[in-house]
Amino acid sequence: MSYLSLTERDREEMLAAIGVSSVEELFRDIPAGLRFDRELALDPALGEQELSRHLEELAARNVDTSRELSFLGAGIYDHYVPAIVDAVLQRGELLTAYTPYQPEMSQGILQAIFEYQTAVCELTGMDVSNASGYDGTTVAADACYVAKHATGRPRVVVTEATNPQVRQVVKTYAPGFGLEIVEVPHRDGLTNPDELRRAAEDAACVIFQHPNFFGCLEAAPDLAAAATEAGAIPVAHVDLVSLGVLEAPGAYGCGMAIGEGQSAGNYQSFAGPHYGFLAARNEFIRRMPGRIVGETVDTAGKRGYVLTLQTREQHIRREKATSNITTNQTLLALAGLVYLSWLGPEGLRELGETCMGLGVYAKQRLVDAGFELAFPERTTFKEFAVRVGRSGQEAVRAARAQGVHPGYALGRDYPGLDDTLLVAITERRSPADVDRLVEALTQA
Amino acid sequence: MSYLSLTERDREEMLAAIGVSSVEELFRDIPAGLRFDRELALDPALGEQELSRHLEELAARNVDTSRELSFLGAGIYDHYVPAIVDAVLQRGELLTAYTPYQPEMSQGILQAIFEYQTAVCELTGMDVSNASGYDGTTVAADACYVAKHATGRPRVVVTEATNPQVRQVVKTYAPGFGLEIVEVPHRDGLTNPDELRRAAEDAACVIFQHPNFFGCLEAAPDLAAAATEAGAIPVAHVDLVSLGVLEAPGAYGCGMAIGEGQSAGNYQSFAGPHYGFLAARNEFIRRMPGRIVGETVDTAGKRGYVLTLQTREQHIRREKATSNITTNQTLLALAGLVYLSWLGPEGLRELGETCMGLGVYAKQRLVDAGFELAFPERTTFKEFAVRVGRSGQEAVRAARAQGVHPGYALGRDYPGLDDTLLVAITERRSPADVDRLVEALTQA
Amino acid sequence: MKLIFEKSQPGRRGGELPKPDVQAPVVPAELRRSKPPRLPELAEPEILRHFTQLSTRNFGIDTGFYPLGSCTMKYNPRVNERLVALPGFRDLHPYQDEEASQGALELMWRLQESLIEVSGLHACSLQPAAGSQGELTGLMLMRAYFADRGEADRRDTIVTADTAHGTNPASVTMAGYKLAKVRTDARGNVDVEHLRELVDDRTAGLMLTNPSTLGLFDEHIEEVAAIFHGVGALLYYDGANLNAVCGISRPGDMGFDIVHINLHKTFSQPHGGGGPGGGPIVVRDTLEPYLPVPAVVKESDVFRLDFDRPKSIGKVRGYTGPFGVFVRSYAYIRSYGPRLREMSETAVLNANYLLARLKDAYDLPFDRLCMHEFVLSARTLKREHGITATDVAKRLMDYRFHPPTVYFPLVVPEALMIEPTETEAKETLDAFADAMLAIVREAADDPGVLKDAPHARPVNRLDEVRAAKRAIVKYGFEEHPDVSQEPSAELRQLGAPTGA
Amino acid sequence: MKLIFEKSQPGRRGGELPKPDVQAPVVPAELRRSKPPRLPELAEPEILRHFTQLSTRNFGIDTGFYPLGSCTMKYNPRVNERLVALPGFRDLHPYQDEEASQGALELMWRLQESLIEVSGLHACSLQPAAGSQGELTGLMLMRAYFADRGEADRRDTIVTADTAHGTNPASVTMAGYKLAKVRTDARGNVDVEHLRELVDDRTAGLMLTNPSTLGLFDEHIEEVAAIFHGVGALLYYDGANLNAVCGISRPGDMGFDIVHINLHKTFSQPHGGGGPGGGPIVVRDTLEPYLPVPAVVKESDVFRLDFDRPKSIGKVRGYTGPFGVFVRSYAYIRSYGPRLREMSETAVLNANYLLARLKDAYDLPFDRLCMHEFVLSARTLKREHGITATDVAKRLMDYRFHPPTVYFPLVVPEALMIEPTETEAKETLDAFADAMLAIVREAADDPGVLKDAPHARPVNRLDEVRAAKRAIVKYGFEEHPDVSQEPSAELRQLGAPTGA
Ligand SMILES: Cc1ncc(COP(=O)(O)O)c(C=O)c1O
Ligand SMILES: Cc1ncc(COP(=O)(O)O)c(C=O)c1O
Repeated sequence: MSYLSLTERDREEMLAAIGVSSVEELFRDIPAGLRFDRELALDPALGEQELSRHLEELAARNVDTSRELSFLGAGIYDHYVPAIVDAVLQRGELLTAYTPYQPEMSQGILQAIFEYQTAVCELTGMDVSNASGYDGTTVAADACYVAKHATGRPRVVVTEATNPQVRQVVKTYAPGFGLEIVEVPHRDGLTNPDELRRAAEDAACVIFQHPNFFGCLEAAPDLAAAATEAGAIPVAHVDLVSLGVLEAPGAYGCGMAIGEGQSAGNYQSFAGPHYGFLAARNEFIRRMPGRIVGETVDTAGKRGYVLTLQTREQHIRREKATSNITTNQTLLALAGLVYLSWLGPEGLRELGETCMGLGVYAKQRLVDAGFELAFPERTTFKEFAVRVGRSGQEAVRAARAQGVHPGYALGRDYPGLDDTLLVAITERRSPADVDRLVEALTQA
Repeated sequence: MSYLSLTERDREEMLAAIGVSSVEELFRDIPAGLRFDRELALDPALGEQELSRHLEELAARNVDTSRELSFLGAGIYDHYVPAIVDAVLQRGELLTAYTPYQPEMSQGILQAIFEYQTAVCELTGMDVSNASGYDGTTVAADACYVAKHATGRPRVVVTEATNPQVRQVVKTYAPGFGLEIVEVPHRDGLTNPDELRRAAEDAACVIFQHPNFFGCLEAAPDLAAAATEAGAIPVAHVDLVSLGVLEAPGAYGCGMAIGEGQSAGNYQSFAGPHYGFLAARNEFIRRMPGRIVGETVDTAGKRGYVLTLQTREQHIRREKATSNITTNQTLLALAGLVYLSWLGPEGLRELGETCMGLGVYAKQRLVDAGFELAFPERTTFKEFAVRVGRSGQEAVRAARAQGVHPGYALGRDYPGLDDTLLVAITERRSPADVDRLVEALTQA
Repeated sequence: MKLIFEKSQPGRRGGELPKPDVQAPVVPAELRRSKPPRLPELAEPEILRHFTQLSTRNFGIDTGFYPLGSCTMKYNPRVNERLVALPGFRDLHPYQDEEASQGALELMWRLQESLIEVSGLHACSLQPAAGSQGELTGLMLMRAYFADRGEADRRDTIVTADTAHGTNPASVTMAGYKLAKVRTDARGNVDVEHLRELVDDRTAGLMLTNPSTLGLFDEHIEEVAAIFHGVGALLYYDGANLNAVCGISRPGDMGFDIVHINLHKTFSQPHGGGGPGGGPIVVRDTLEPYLPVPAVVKESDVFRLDFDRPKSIGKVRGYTGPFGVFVRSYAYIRSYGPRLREMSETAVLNANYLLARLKDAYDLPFDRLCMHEFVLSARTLKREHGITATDVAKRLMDYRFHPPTVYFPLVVPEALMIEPTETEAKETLDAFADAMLAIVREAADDPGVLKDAPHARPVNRLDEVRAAKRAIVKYGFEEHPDVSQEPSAELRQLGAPTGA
Repeated sequence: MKLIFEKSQPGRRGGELPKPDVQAPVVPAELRRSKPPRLPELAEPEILRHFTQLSTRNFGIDTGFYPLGSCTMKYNPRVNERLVALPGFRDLHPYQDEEASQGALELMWRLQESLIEVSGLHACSLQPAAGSQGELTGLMLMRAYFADRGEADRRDTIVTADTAHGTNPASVTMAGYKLAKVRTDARGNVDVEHLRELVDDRTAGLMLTNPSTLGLFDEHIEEVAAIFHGVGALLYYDGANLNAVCGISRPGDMGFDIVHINLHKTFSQPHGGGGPGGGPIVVRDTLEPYLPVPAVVKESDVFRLDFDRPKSIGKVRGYTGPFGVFVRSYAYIRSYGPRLREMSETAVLNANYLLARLKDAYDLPFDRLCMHEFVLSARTLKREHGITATDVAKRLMDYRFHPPTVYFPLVVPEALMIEPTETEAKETLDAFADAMLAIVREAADDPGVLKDAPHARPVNRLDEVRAAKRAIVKYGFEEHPDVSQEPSAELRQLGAPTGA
């Protein structure tokens, strides 16, 4: 109980002040039949040293990317997280604070969120960003909710080349929203704009991932245009790390830009906690889900920041709120801001080019080694699909036996691609690492 | 160069303001022949990610106590360091500050040192402690310097049962101080008070370690008395971790108490940085080496802390200073304070009893397994010497082959003990670990 | 203080990246970025200073007492931060093979078992990212459950209390349900008479917080449960207040069928300035088939992800949930073990002690013992001195305390909702009580000082109306609107003749 | 703010320890602790708050500009903190076998090689714990060197400059040498004429900082070296100012035989509120035999500790030195690599820019370009307005800057010794210059505001005389003398009617 301060004397004085004779008596309002009458059946208490040993043992039973050369991606990426991110996140004043309901106590977090919103808008080319959503899947559901109320239309179109995790979550939310989800298939790794247009008739919005789940660059402007022509709101699901080299969704007509923030400043952490970002054009500002920070002044005319447009939110609007979100992912979004500040525009561009360049190198090496790319015609960003001439699962098992995790087996989500691996390459992988990958896949 | 802020424009503006045309020109006062005319032959620059990889590779080539069951001690111990210590030490306002010459900017560090001084005095039973010395060896040299000026006597006595590292450093310093060092041998692991008294005639001070280097509890009060009778200042070299169960040196007549602080709150870290502590009776206060913090008030009568008694120090007294120390080990001493606060008096006592109890268990198990203790009659604290029936070096090699480092081979410092290991047992070792040790030594 | 964008200079940068020698890639012209994003350009030292300075303008639990009602702002052990950063957790990919993720899966399974025991139910899903998502997930489970029984269309209404947190009604709407609100009675319990009027065979279920947001344990909870179960409806337990009853009374035993648990409240995930959190749900066996996929299961001594749940509602969040949160909460639970009850007992003791010290000075809408928190009203202060709950909150800042939650729950005018948690010392509670009492005196003697509060924060009271009207939600670079620049007041206060 | 001992309550505790089931040990009665030490008794949450609050009352580089002359307060990269905490470094025992410490030994060897290259000498020992210990070690080397030549008794004097740091003369005495002081000439160089008078065959050597503590490079350094070498004496280079000349000019090339390097200055070991540091020494081959043991050596591809150095002076510190410091400094050097020169160039550029902005407003004792730092004098301010260097320093605090070093070097009255380092941005230098200039105006317009400074720190100016007189150097518990308690001024400032 090393986190409790009360001494025996404290307890007695406090009980006396309350006017009860025992702690038990404090629970007299609980119906007798509901008082739990045994000790909880939980594992024994551990002091700090033993607790550490126990969790170190659990951690040691996981093979993380520092112990195995890994090419896993598929939505969560092993980018380098600089030490300054940890240093900032461990500042107790930020780490142990909560939602800044009292702005005078929370200017640090509020300004940081305002800066985060600015960075996200700048990268996506949008007018407004919220303070974060749960992750890259739930922000897609949020976007549907926005689009539904904005258009009143009954359907949502999602491309099949969008991360299956995202598609599954959207499908789970849809019934509650009274929405039907339609998927548009990919053709050799890309989405066809005409098919998309036809599917989007009376759709509230169209969600497409770019670069898509296969790592291929979609004809994003054409997809956005197709959606717009059909009267649906184009929603781009993008990777912040790609936006130093790829055009901002706002620049090609998207109404919203969303995505998973993990690749920008968060550790993989077995998938969380991470942050989802949601940015939109001004016309949707009053339909945005979640927290938004705005600039204002204090009684002395000094600049300051507050949570704003709160009439959208559950604590004011209750059942008419634009979302039920309250606790969000601020700390992880802060990590994103620190990371993006550390990179700067130059660094972000270099990062994108490095990943892309390594990808080109890897594809070439694999082709030379006799492997076939699933979508040879496509330009890819930091991931690509390669056929391994046998079940992807088997290929993974065989390569891991040589200390290399070769990537994600696509068969799980795409029946046609049972023999295909999705290989992700970040700046943490070197050409030599790529050579080891090729070797492992060949020998296996 | 990610730590430099100047842009090209900055440089130009600055050079113009200075009135020179190039950076080169700033060095015109350097005689031409002394201007280094090539690039430094240093290993290539590394960005953060590559730097991390490089140092991770170096770290991986060390077998630390998280990778090998270790019973090494001999002055540096594997006690558990709680997370709160790291959390406090990583607070930038403390980590990146320097000596508090400007007290109004440094109340945090100053108060912390004052609290540290209080804790050290409380543990050792002394009246004054400095803000830290370099380590447990140099504080012994400092004590000699104090004693020499206090008594004017030409010799210093050190017991042979004192850590060889300490004895070697004292010997290195002695000539400069004009002191001669005399060692008093141990008898079956203990120092004989009468021999000590005889050796201490005209000695400035007597330094004895307790528990001594073999882990044995000396008859400390008798040794102190012997020194005092001979007119020498008794100086106890103690382990803070032992002072929850063992008497405070001040309580049995020592004039100074010194030691290595590592065991209390510092990591092993291949021997540094750590802190040495030096505490003394009031009579020596104006001869103390190093920083001392004192309490005072500000112009509004508010309590505050400052560096005090500075007329002892080099920046005022120059060649007449009581020491040349300036940069000390404040941050590590702060770690000690946080650690001791986390333990509290109860925790410190429990810790001592746990180490001692595990030692008793280990000695019994080893004797049962047929090993012979070097000093079977002695009460030991957290270390003991055991004979392994062959060269200690060999025994270490053999046990390590089974993943256990059985301890320090005493032959290196004590010819008579070539077949003896010094086994240290902290609260991080379990009875099961001890059993593994016995097994490793038996099988080896 | 300046925005990081205002400290930016072209040509500066923080990190250096590796430059592997591979060909530069070609980005198709029509897809290439046309105009570089204006991210901040600073060297690393200035970046660290910027965020360090920001942190000093923020108040966390580490700074001081933070009795924000309903948020359970307890101590966040630093050892948990150390453990979550172990490479085996931090650098683990969610698609790593199961046999190479056994430690992570075991930790999740152990956490599930603990939450099941604490809530007195049968099956757990850790997937929801926060309490409100737990709520939504719970409502989806209800729909699936009734669909299975062919009652989905008929059962279209969820009952919530007028004391409910805003997320409850919001979740009801998002889940596609109609809302019915039940009143609170004179003792702060659910008004059972009113409830009987509301509940019928169209009722899908109830969402309730118990203890309620008033910090009161519902004395008729068994009866309430009977009413819903009587018509075949389900009960959802909003676990935000679970810190009051761990090991003392279990939602399952009270009759609830679905529970969400806010790991960031009861089990000490640092709140991070707004998040992250975790909102696992625990359910009765009848609802297990509908839980999100994948489920973390144990078979003999092996841990697996089970996707084969035909009746599952699907996924509500990516992958298997916010793992880092699980590590911290599991560690927190293990630090108490079977004596977890002491955590809740102490939280309730602390709350009642504060209540005892404050009840005479402020209005107490329901004069009962409280659980882990309690709600006072500044009604009298407002009537007699024009001092509102906001004024009290802002003045508390001068005394170096974070204010309580204000104006919630809505049923209490000028509400001050105070939750001390178990990790506070008696001295802290006394200092806070002294401040609250001093403020009552100040309200009479010198109301102005309250109206002008806070006096010692980086900013004075901020104009929230103006913020909403102008809606400046990002930095405008060149075109940044001039919300008047910081007057160099500071130095003038310090007696500088001119704002130097 | 309260001392942690004043927050203590019997019965509270922070950590829980393992309780292995072994018999309780018996401590002989006469050795057992008679009275428990009064260590603080607090639960962990209050401990963390205490030290967090202390940190907010302290100013570091992370807080802002820290131009403390002679201390080289540069940025401390956070990646270095992460790397030093790798278990392979942090949890490594110094007596671990060499073959199981190869990574640590290689790092030390690589650092030695880098320091050798930077100083232009031949052999290095990393053992000394700080600069001053490096000095003492260097002087011990001299004694050993001359003893070998039978000149130990004759050579009993070390020459230092009147600008020398206090550690130089203090080290001379501790090493058992006599001291001779050489004057500084009109251009801030060593007075060569005076030097000639001082140096003879009794001279063991010179200790000099170059650039000097005036921030000036000695224009006659070659001549100076010739004078000492002419009489067979040695030259010791106090490396505290090495940040000025890395890759620009090397001590070895200047003629120095022994160099110490303050790793915590030039190579960015965080100063930790006073330490730790590192003071490796680098020497000419003639002195290598006398270096401390053990030496870290490389044989083919294996790294070893060499104890077999018969002429060694012995050990000056335990084991092999402050390893954690080596990790950080090695990492810092690797982040620059061969372009380390840019570090020093930028440090010198920053210093000269500040000098250019300030030289007209303050007295400049030696009108030359400076190196990495420079020394101004407040002589005129004092004569005309009674404003001392201390007043300027205290007022700078109101402008949120750490003051420069004051009253050192001793040869400059009312000295202000300013060292910006390379990691500062131009905006920061300009803001500091603006403040320094504003203070000059204030000295004329409103000297009182300077005399009363600081106005915005946790305490006003402190009474150092009283501190030395009363010498309260530890908390007295019950008997703690009443240095008058904090007046509850704060709240009164905030308009509270009574000190609540
Ligand atoms: C009573 C109550 N219910 C629900 C919630 C929502 O939980 P979360 O913030 O984790 O989404 C909260 C907290 O915000 C709450 O206090
Ligand atoms: C010029 C000079 N010499 C020597 C020293 C002593 O170095 P250290 O503080 O590392 O002992 C210092 C710094 O304090 C210094 O500035």
